[in-house]
Parts: sequence; structure tokens; C-alpha cells
Amino acid sequence: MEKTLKKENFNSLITGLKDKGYKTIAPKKDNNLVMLDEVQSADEIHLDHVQTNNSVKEFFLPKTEKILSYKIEKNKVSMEEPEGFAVKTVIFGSRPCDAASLPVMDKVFNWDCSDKFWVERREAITVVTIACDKCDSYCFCTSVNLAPDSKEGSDVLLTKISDDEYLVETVTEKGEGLIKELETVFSDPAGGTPERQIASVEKKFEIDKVKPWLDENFVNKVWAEFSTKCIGCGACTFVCPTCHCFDIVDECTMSKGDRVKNWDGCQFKMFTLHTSGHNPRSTQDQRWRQRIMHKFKYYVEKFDNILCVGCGRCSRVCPADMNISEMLEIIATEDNQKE
Amino acid sequence: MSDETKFEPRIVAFLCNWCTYAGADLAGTGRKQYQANVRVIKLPCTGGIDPLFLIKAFERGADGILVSGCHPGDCHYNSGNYHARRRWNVFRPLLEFCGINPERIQFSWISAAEGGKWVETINGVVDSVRALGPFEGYHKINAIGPDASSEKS
Amino acid sequence: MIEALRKKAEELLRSKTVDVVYGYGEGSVPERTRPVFITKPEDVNKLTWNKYCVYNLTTYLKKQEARKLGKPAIVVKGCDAKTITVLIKESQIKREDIYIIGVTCTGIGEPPATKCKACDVNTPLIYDELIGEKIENKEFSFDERYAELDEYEKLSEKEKWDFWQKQFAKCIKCYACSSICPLCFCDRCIVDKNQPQWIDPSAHPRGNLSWNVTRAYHLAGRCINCEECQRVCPADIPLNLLNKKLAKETEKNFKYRSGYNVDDELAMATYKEDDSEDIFK
Amino acid sequence: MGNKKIGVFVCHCGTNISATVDVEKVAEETKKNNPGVSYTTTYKYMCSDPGQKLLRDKIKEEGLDGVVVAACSPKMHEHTFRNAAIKTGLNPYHVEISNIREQCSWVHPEIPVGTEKSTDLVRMMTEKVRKDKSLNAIKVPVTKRALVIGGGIAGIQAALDIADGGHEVIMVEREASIGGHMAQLSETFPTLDCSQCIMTPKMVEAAQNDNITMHTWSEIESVDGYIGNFTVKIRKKARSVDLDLCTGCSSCWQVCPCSKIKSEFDMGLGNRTAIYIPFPQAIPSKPVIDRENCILFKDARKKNIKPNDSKVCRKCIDACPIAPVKAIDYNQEDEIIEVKVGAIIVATGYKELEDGLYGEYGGGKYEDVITGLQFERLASASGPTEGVIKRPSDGKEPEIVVFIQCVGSRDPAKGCSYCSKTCCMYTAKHTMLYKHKVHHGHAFVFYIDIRCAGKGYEEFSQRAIEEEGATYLRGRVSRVYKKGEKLVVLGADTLTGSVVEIEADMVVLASAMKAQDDAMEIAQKLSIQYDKDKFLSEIHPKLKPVESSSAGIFLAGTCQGPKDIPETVAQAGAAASKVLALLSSDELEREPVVARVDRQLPPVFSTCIGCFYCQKVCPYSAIESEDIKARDGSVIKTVARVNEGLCQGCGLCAATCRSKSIELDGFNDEQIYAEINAVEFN
Repeated sequence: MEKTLKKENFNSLITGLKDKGYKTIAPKKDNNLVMLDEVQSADEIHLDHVQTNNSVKEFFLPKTEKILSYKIEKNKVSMEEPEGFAVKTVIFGSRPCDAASLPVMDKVFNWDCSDKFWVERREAITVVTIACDKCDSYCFCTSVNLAPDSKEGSDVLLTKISDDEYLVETVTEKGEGLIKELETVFSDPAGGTPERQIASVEKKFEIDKVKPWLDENFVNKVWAEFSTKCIGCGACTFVCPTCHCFDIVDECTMSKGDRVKNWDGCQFKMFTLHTSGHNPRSTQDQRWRQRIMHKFKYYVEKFDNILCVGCGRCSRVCPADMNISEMLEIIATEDNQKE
Repeated sequence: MSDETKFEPRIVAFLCNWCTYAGADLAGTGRKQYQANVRVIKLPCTGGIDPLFLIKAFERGADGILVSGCHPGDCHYNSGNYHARRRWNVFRPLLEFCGINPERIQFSWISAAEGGKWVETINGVVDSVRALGPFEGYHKINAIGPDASSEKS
Repeated sequence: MIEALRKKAEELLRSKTVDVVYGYGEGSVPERTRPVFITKPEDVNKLTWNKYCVYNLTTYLKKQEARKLGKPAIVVKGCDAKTITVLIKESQIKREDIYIIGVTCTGIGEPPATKCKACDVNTPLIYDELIGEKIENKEFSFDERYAELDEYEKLSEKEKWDFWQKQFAKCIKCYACSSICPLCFCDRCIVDKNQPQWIDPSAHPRGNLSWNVTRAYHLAGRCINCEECQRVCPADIPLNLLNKKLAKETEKNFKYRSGYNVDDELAMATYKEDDSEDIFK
Repeated sequence: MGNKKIGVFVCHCGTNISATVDVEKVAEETKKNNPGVSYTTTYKYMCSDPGQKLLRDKIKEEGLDGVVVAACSPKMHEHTFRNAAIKTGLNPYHVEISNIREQCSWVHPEIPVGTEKSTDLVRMMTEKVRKDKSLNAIKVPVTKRALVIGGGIAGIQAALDIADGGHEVIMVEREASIGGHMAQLSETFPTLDCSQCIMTPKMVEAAQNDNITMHTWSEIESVDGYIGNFTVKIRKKARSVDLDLCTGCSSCWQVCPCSKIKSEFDMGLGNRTAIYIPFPQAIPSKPVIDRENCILFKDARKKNIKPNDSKVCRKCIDACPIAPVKAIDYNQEDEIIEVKVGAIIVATGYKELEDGLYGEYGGGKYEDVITGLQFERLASASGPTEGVIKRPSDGKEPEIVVFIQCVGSRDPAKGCSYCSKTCCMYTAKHTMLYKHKVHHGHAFVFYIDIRCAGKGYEEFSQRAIEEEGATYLRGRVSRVYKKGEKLVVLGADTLTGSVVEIEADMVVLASAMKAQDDAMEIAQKLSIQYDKDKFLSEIHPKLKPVESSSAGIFLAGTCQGPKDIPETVAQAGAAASKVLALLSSDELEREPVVARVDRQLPPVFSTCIGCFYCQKVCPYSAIESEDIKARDGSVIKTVARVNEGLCQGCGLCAATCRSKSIELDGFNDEQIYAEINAVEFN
């Protein structure tokens, strides 16, 4: 189903969503950042950006989330599972790369057991993506088999066709349902083939060459050379739409507490520290290698998907200007030479 | 304290063993009455009180905190209270800068002989915090806890 | 200046005075540079110097990966050099274990970093070799130094609370702030101590408040205002305001400014009998 | 630890607690709600014998491994209940007191309020107990030897008492002879017996005691270590005379040409030579060369040659009859010796207020305005005038002498706000000594108050006034000025309200007793406290009057504050008895509330990063640095370590440590956290 959406109708869209009981998330300007966040009106929406600073991840896998709460009475512990965490929501204006991360992560969250927090939120949230009309040098979706107008993971894809109009393509039934629910907001496309305004993202490396090299180069001096500057923070993993590691902690007073799931990241020294004091990944090059290996080898082997959508956030945010596509370029051009 | 019509502030007091704790004992010995809102935690010296203790007390619902030890020059450990004084001289403005009313974190020197001063001080803390009202900001973030994210999404 | 820098680096490496030079190299975009670790004299052309050399490279002194490369020469701006003074005072390095290549600097960043506005260390206070024309260091008044705090200090209590709650709410606990900080060198940060867990590790308002307050407090009397924490924060939290506030209190109360004099006693490890009594009853 | 079985014993304290706290309810709530609490009871008097028995029995019967006694302040009976636990085999540090008397029942009259608060306090304490760990008393070996710093009457008395108790004593005196100020005195109040006559035998006794090793002309260089285990470096200043060889024959000082040097012992009223003994009864009775004033040393300094190479004057060495090696060694150098001791007594004495401080009284300006100690020398039979009272300027017998009391003392403007305590008595004594020697003379005394508390003291001063005819005038002297040969003393008599002007021949100032100039230095070397007047501080003014703030270091005599001889001797004896008690055991037991730096398995070793803030803040220098080394000897990391012997358990280090790698046993992180956590207002 193809429709168009006029900018002038953004307001009715947001109001419409509100009326239909949706919570709306959209890009908002926040000082120096553009953040996906709840909006109440179309005025708050900001679309003049390459990429939001946060990804859609936090709406499916919050940075911190209660997975159960408990009360400790004398000789008795009673537990309560959270409810109502999955709220009917529309994410409006996320990028195709972000949306593409969702089916990739579906695999891990439905693997050995189904993670109800992820699954229920996935059901409750409709993703309306806007194809990128611009990009920057950090973007590399085209190098990971995606594109600025990929439909993977989106329920609805919007593509700019003029300064004040978007082409609306439904991708899923859920998307179609949403469009139907708010029919009046959308227009029928004018005749002819509209000119889609889509960014041209340079292809930086051959993804096919990456895994074979990784298969052979668990030991390679490149890891250390590239990562000496890494300061071991978790910024890259936290902004990444596909990094999904978490930690579980109990936060409690004397008589009650919450079991909490928090983002965690493989770049932290503590991530793999054993109680014994032994750390199987004791140096930063090992941790950097882990990040690359997980994304481009282990995940591929397990789930047949690379765990990267080429959004470039990790490189943009890196305090030490580590650049993941640069690393992958090195790998892809290393001629499979083992040291 | 469950009477909702009247707010009773909840105060945690961190006292040094040698001076203020003994001063509070003296108030007891002298049967000097004071408001019962305070829960005392005894440590050897004010110098041994980490600001984290104060933060934790707020996290556990305190509306106000008192830290009290030996007068300058009287520290049982020579200089513990001097170091403590430095610590609070920077920590309190930091909390104030973050929007915490400085009256919620009070400091005093009360000697083992000053039972009366203990009574005055603790009543003063209770009254001033009562006037400020419940520490709603902190109570709120305590109550939200990890629900913050789900509230957001 | 770049040439002089490269020449010095080459000379140091050739003479084996040092094993590695921590310096600035070209970044992934023209508006960025990145830390480079030059171990071979023939690689010195990778070194650069421009207004985007924001990093405080002394942070790599706490990283075993960098230390493994051997005795370092470090390229430092005036602000960064102050770190070295603190690290020496805090027994983390010995002066003779590092070679300091000081660069004179008239400001970095685009737009210029806040710290550069009242910079009084255009020429580093400590160095072995100075690259660039020596600049007479300016002097600023107490008020000028902490001018950026004014607009925040005059907020009402509620405005302050709301402002910081909004800021801290953004925190994702990625710890980029402490990872980048050259003075956050604990092996095990207090936030990682879980028996007991003083600071909730969760990125919720309670955990974020205690983390951010504690992080700042742990830098009281130590922070040398390199602003790296603020630069790297992916959530754009103005962390340096907290550091600056503590620096102001430290200077106001104890007449101490971190990193200026290696002979000064560390402000939070000493006391004076006549320290302010104002807040004590 | 979570499975600890905790017993809670709530005390009625007669009705002291139970009148305003519903103790049954506290016990009930505690049993109902508090994790780990397996037994609760209430009892009339927990501290009584049956109460303690109840505690002991229940620990055994119920298999308790943690106890909270909700009762009076821990300051009252923490010790009692912990000791009771020891008898059952339970480590005493699993016993905590919840203070529901001083903090509840006595201060909150309403039963519901006191009960609720008591329940809260008990809850906080049971949570702490859940985290309590067994601690074992720290045993410290004791070096059975004492150091006495100072060889005045305090030091001598203390040394003798310790030596008589069978322990070795090392005595350090910075002057050339022991004796101190008491050796300078003429007669002593209130009995007027001759000071020398009672002092000299003590000095001899000390010198001859096999247990006492004396280092005169020596000073303390440094003190390290802790109670039972001090290492002391002593600087033996170059005496230029070999004490082993010298026989004290006097040949040398008799030929010394430098004979116009003011004698310190005689307070500048007499002269001595450059090679000298301070006074005839000096011990050791062997000379020292005053290198500042000896012409040979002056010459050597000028020419920058070794003293022995100077040929200016070699009279003393030539006169020395010792052969083949002379007892005089011009080239002798300072020597540092190291001794190990288990206890230290500080008896460094006082100094007299500089007379120059009182310009308005002509102090330091007029020769005939002298201090109390100078008068002692004038009156002493062994003094410069052989006991004849002559005024310094012209040697005339003074017919009118004005004594001014409180010179410096009780005068904050001159830096001594305190009373020097001895002056009223010695001034009374001075008037008597004067009257005994100058029968026709007249003594006037200006005083503010007469403070003669002490056995026989009041009678003594009354005797001076009533029998010996001294005229006491209550009032201050405003000025002393010279008029011809006379000194005019302008003062007030506040009792008559009149101005008094006395033309005196001599004025004696009862100058204040002050702390030694270098009292702060010695205090710092010993890590002990001093007060605002630089007198060394006892740790408790009433109950621990001879203990300094550092364990194992005791105070005797006027270094601690002005006092007279009997008091000094008594305090020296007290300090000695403390030392004897300490040295009587082979090991010391210390309360194990000490800090501990985290240690872990390799490769972490310790979470300490070695910033040494803890070391900088520690008031006891108890933090050392330790290199953790690999097998090949290379240093892996340098971390802090606590010296248990020195640590006093303040916890300053723990609060300073950013990574919380150092914690205080008994108040560790988990314990404090548990207590705060159990506040639970939320």
C-alpha cells in the first residue's frame, strides 16, 4: 500500500496517534543532541539530522529495567513480576539502520528462551522509519548489506519526495493497520514516479571478506595496534542498536528490593572479571577483538546475521576516535593473510 | 509517624564515638527530652564518615542528616574532625549545587559535656527540616527506582 | 610547530630516551584527531598538532596497554600538563619515568572549549621540551575563572534540582567520563564494589545521582579541568560544571588549585586548623 | 553470614527503660520482623550477674552466633556483655549494644514514640550484627626497655622507679649533666630543705643504677614504631671529651683561658670556662667543650680546618693527664645511636619566661631586675655568690627587694593565659630566704591572688607574711624604672586603693613557667599532641593524666604543664608505674579495631591503587607502603598496608579511600551499610 504524508499533516498524525492511545516517540532536539524521545506535538519533532544520538534500542531494551521486585519478610520472600511495561507506542522517524537492528536482535531474544520483555515490547511498538536523505562519513550501512532506505525491521517506511512530502510504504501488517487506523492523515500519491530523496552512502568494504579473515586471525597484532587508544568505556556498546549485553543486579533495602537488568558492555574490564580475580579478557585489545568477533563472526555463526547495521554511532561517539568501519576496511583488505 | 496530616521529618545522625555520642548519652543521663525523629549511627570519628554514607541515608528515605563530632582541637584521633571539616566544606556545596537544600545536611561539634547542645542541635535539625517539608525530590527518585525507563517508554 | 614536534619525537625515539611517544594523529574526519602511539622513528610523521587536539593524553598513563609500550614521551598542552603534577603527587608516576613534550596552545576545539576561555596555562607549567613559541601565561581573577558557574549558582533550589535531574536522567552509565579521566585511576571504581553496593549501578535517577555526585566528589581538589569527561559524554551532560564547582569550593576554602604546584599539599589529604567553620554549629 | 542466629536481649533496666519503652513489644517486633533473629527476650537487669548468666546460657542453648543487647549506652556495658560472650566461646565482636536508654527511654517520655524508635535502633543493630566478623585481639610483642627523655627530677624519678622495677632504662639529657632545674634551686618549699641535698643523691643513684644507661649531651633524633616497639635514634652530640677515658680530674677546665662565658646553670649570674662542667655536682662529672666559645674551635671554623689542626690554644689537652690517649678529642663528631624500647616517658621540663618580655619591668634591661631562677642561684650556697645575697650590678647587699608575682602568668597578652602554679610558693620562699640572709632587709611582694593550695603551703605563705615580715601588696606593678642606683617600682595597692611607689635595690620577677621552645618539635617526633601553650597534652585530663595521645608514650613533670616538685615526682612515679605495667607482659593485647587494606588473589593482589591519601591523612603514621613483587623480584604494584601496632582505629583512611580498598574492622563497609540500610524510612 502506498500513500503520502504531507509535513503539514504531521500534527494530525501525532494527535491522531494520541487519540488512538499510542505513545509517540520521535526525534527531538535536546541542546547539542537529537534524541528519540516522547513527543506530544509535531512541533517537537526534529528531522534535520543524519542520525539520532540514541538508537531505538532503549525502547525495546531499556538501559535499566526492573525484571522483578521482591519483599523479604522473616523467613519468607515474596516476588512480584512487573506488568504494563509494554506500552502501545509508535516510533516515528527512526532510521532504517535502527529498524534493521530489530529483526537481528529478535533472534537472540527468542533463542533458547523467549525474553518476554523484548517480545511484548516488540509487539506493542510500531516502527515508522524515515529513509535517510543525508548521511555522513561515519555511515556504512551499504557496507553491511543495508541501504539508507532499507525496509528491514520497519513497519512503515517513509521516503522524502519533496521538501514537504513523504512517500509512505507499508512493510508489515502492523504497519498497514496503523495507516488504516489513521487513514485521514495520509494522502494518495499523485501520479507518476516521485523522486525519492535518498542519501548516497559510500560502500567502504566488502563484508564478505570480513568473516573469513576473522576465522583465521584470532591472533593478530592488528588488534593491539588498533586498540591502544581505546579507553575501555562502554559508550560504543551503549549507543549501538545491536549490542544487547546486560547485567542483572539486585537493588534492595533491608526488606524489599528490585532485580534490575542493566545494559552492560564487553569493552569494560569488569565485564569478564571472574570472582577468582582471573580475567579471560584482561587487556583492551582482547576486548576490542571480542566486539568485532561477536558482531561479524560469532553472531553470524549462531544466528546467520551480522550484528551491525552500519549506523556509525560507535565511531561518532568514541572518545578516542576508534572507527569501526576503518577496522573493517583494514580487515577486508588484509588479503586473508595470517600473521 | 504514619499520621499523614503532620509531617515528621526522618533524620539520620552520624556521630563520633568520643564526643557527640557521649554528649547524647549525657543528654539521656540528664533526662533532657528532645524530638524522637533521629536515628543514630555511631562511628569512631567524624573523619571516618564517607559522603557515600550520607547519600545512602537519603536513598533510604532520610529527610535530613546530621553529622556531629568533637570540637576542633578535641578530636580523640588528633585530626580526624579537621579532615572531616574539609570534606564537608566541599561536599555540602556540591549537593547544594545539585539542588539539595543545605539545611538537609547539617554539621555540628558537640562535646561529651554538651548534653544540652545535643538536645538543642537535634531539635534544631528536626525543626528546620520539618519547615522544609519532606525531601520530595529524593523520595521520588527512590520510589521510581528502575521503573524510570518503563515510565519513559 | 608540527615539524619541531616530529623532530623532537624522532630524536627521542632514535636516542632511545623513550620507547614511545603519545601524541596526536589525524582523525577519521578533519574535525577530529586521535591519540597515536609512535614507537618507530620513521613513524613520527603521523604526529600532528592543530586545534582539534582535544585529548588529554596523560590518561594513557593509567592504561596498561599503553604502558606496555615502554617509557613514554607525552605531548601535553598546558591544561594536560597539570595532570602530571597531580599524578606525581598521588604516587602514580615518577617524574623521571616520563618525558614531557609541552606544546604551547592558544585554545582547542571548534567552537573553542569552555576551559580555554580563562586559560592561564597557554604554556605548560611542567615540561622537558617546549614546542612552540613560549606564551606569557595570563592571570585571571577568581571570579573570571569560575564565571561559567554563575548562571547555575543563581538558580533556585528547585531549578537546580530539576536541571540536574534532567541532566542525570540522560546518563546511560557508560562510564566514558571516568574511563577518559586521567585522574580516575582506581583499579576498581567504587561503583564496581558490590559488597556492599554503595552506588546503584543502574542508570536510573537514584543511581545516576549518586554516581555523578560521587564521581565529581572523588575529583575534589584533584580535577585539573581538562573537561575530557564532558567532551566524551555521549549524553551531553555538563559534567565539568560539577568539577568546576568543586574546584571553586576548594580554592575558596583552602586556597588550593590542583595541578599548579607540585609542592602544594593535596587539598583533600590535609587540613588547616583555621579551615572554615561556617557550616558547623 | 546471612544465616547467623541472632539473639536479642532487651533490658528493662529496672524501670529506667521499661517505664517509657514497651520492651516486650520491642522484643516481639524484633523477633517477628528481623531476619536472622532467632531468639528474643527481655530481662530486668541485663548487666546483673543473673542477666549475664542469662546471656551466656542462651548463647549456648540457642546456639547464638550474634547478640544484640538493647540496653544502656555501649559506654556503660559493651565491655561487660562482650566479656560474657567470651566465656561462652563466642567472639566478642559479634555482640553489639543498642542504646535504648540514653537515646530512647530517658529522652522520649511517650511510650509509643520510644518503643518505635527502640525497635528501629534494635533493627539497625541486628542488621549490623549480621555483618559482624570475628576479630581477635592484636598481640604486639613488647621490648622490655624504656626510654626517658629528660634528666631533671621527673626523668630521674621515673627512670629510678622503672629501673627498680627491674627494667632497663635509657635516659637522654640534652645538657651536659642531668639535674635539670631542680639542681639550680637553693632551698625548696615548704620545708626549706636544700635542693642540692635532696637532688644530688638521686642523681648519683641514677648514675650508679645498673639498669640505667645515661646519654647526656644527647638529643632525640627520631622516634618510629608503636607501643611496645619503638625504635629511637639518639644523637650523641660531640662532647669533645671521651667519657670512658676522662676521670673528671678538673685539670682541663682549670687551665682554660676562656673564663668569661656566662654560666647557663647560674642563669648568667656567674661565669664558666669553655671546657666545663655545668656545676660541681654534675653527673657525669666530666666536662664538655663549648664549641661556640672555645677559641680553638673559633679558629678552626675561621680557617676552615679540622679543630685538631688548629694550634691557637691546646691548653686543655696539654693539661689532660690521661695517657697515652688523651681524654680530649677535638675532632669528635656527633654520633647517632639506635635503641629499641617498649615505652617512652617524656620529661622534657619547662623554661622560664624570657625576662626581656617584660620591658616595662626592666627585664633584660636593668641588671638588678632578675628572675626567680636567678634569685635561686643568688641564694644557693653553691651559686655565684656562695649564697650571699648581692645584687648583680654592684655586688651590694640589697636592702629593699620587690618581688613581682604573675610575671607572664595569667596574662594572655604575654602569651600565658594560665597560672604557673609554683610562683606564689617560691616567692614566699624567696622572701624568707632573703630575710634569713639579710636580716635588716625588707621584702615587698606584689601579687594578684595568693594561690597556695597544697599540704603545708598556705601555712608556709602565711609564715612569710606574718613571721618573716614580708609586705604583701595586692596589685599589679605598672612600671619599674631606674633612679640613681635605685629601682623605682610603681604599683597599685588595690586593697587600699592607693598608688605605691617603692625605691628598691633589687626586683625579682616571678616569671612564668613556659613550655620548652622546641616542645612542638619533640611532640611531632613522638606524634603526640600539645596544647595551645605548647605543653604536651595528656589524653584525658582527669582519668589519664600521664598518658599522651600516643599509646606507650607517657608524660611526667612540667613538660605537661606547670607543677612543683612533689607533683612532678608523683607524676613521674605514676608514669613509671604505667610503664612497668606495660613492660610486665611479653605481649600486649590491643583492641582489634584497626584498618585493613584489601588483599586479593593474583592477578589483582589488592584493589588499592597506591595513591597514599590514606597515608597522608593518618594521624598515627600507621600506613606503610608495600611493594607486591613477582617471583623475580620485580614490583607488580605498590599498595598501602596498615601497621596494626600503630593504627588506633579512627577510620579516617577508610573514608578517604576513593575505591574503598581500606576498611576499618568493627566498622567495615558492610557493617555501616547494613546499619544505614536498616534505617529504612522508605
